[in-house]
Amino acid sequence: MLLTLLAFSIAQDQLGFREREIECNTTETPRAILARIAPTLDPTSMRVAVDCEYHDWDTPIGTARELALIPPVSGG
Amino acid sequence: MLLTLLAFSIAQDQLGFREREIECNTTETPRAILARIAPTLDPTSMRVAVDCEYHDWDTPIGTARELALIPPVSGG
Amino acid sequence: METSILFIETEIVPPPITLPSREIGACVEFYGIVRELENEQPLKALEYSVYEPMASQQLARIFDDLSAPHPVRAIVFIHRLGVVPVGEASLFIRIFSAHRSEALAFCSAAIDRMKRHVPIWKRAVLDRVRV
Amino acid sequence: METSILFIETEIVPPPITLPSREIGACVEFYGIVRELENEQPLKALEYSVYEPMASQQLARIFDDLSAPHPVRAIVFIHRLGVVPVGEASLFIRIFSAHRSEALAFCSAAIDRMKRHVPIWKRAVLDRVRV
Repeated sequence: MLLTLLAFSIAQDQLGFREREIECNTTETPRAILARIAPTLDPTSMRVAVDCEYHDWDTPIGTARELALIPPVSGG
Repeated sequence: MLLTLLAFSIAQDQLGFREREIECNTTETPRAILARIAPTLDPTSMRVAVDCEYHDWDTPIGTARELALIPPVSGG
Repeated sequence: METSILFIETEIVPPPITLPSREIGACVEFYGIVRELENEQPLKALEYSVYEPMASQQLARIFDDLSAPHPVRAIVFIHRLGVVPVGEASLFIRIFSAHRSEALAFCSAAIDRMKRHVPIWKRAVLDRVRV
Repeated sequence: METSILFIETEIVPPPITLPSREIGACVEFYGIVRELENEQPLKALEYSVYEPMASQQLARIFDDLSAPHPVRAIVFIHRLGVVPVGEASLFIRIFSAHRSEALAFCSAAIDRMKRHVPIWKRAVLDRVRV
């Protein structure tokens, strides 16, 4: 299954891209995907969103289309 | 001594005037002045201001120039 | 703290926003608007009157008192007098501060105190009465 | 509750005020403005980015959640993106309600929640760097 991985702000800086298509399966967790794509990135420093909703790092992504790395937000 | 008595809102309605010069002496209290000018007016239903400051009904007016009857306020 | 207190007989038009310094992070504006229903009576308008020298003095003191717990940089206060039709603003307040919490807290507290202490009065102009 | 959520790249110009009903008694407006000093560094500007579909969805939910404790009638939310120079607004919120307390409480709570949960990011553009 094809998943769009989005990286914002410092996550984008650290990964070197904003958006990438990656191959995943429905039983994978965000933590496992991150460990595979960017093993140096620390998941405790950010939140993760699946299809525009905050998601647990350890809950499988299921049939999600989009996974986003959300570093600490600072709007306003 | 000449004092300007001001009456606002319902106090003005009840007294029938907005402003009147009255003769007073420095030892008179607002309560005594009101009882003399408008014996039917109830001082518990309003506050009194002396020279633009809220004042006790029972403290003499001293050398004040202006006494104002302040019914419950409703700005905003 | 820059303070401007104004009572006007005409429609309130907020002055253009000019920041008092480059350290302003928040601007809060409040419009108090005349509603159609007050105490379940349909209104046409409210009519406002003021004891202006005392009101100005009280407001200046309220703003000064509140600037201790809620430090803000500038305040614009405009209250309309006379007949204010339903749907128009009777009150406009603009507050500048470094951070949002001060301006919001100041705004809320200033209106509360004004409503309790500042000699301004309103009177209903009912729907059946011609304004 | 009418809600408008907008992200724009250009200077924020508040839309004209149009009251959603004759029962509106309060309009609260908030401008978040870029300050020169942030973390003691002199800034030239802040640069904002957003994950827009998620941000819009989160904001809609925050507004919806807050309307239970603080019933308001309408909300206009505008966040600027890209480079916002010192002294210009990055955020504008307008809230209409029947009474002032709801609009003020809603405004305060909405900004707090936005700052914690809505995927918007700012980045300092320092004075020595050419924007």
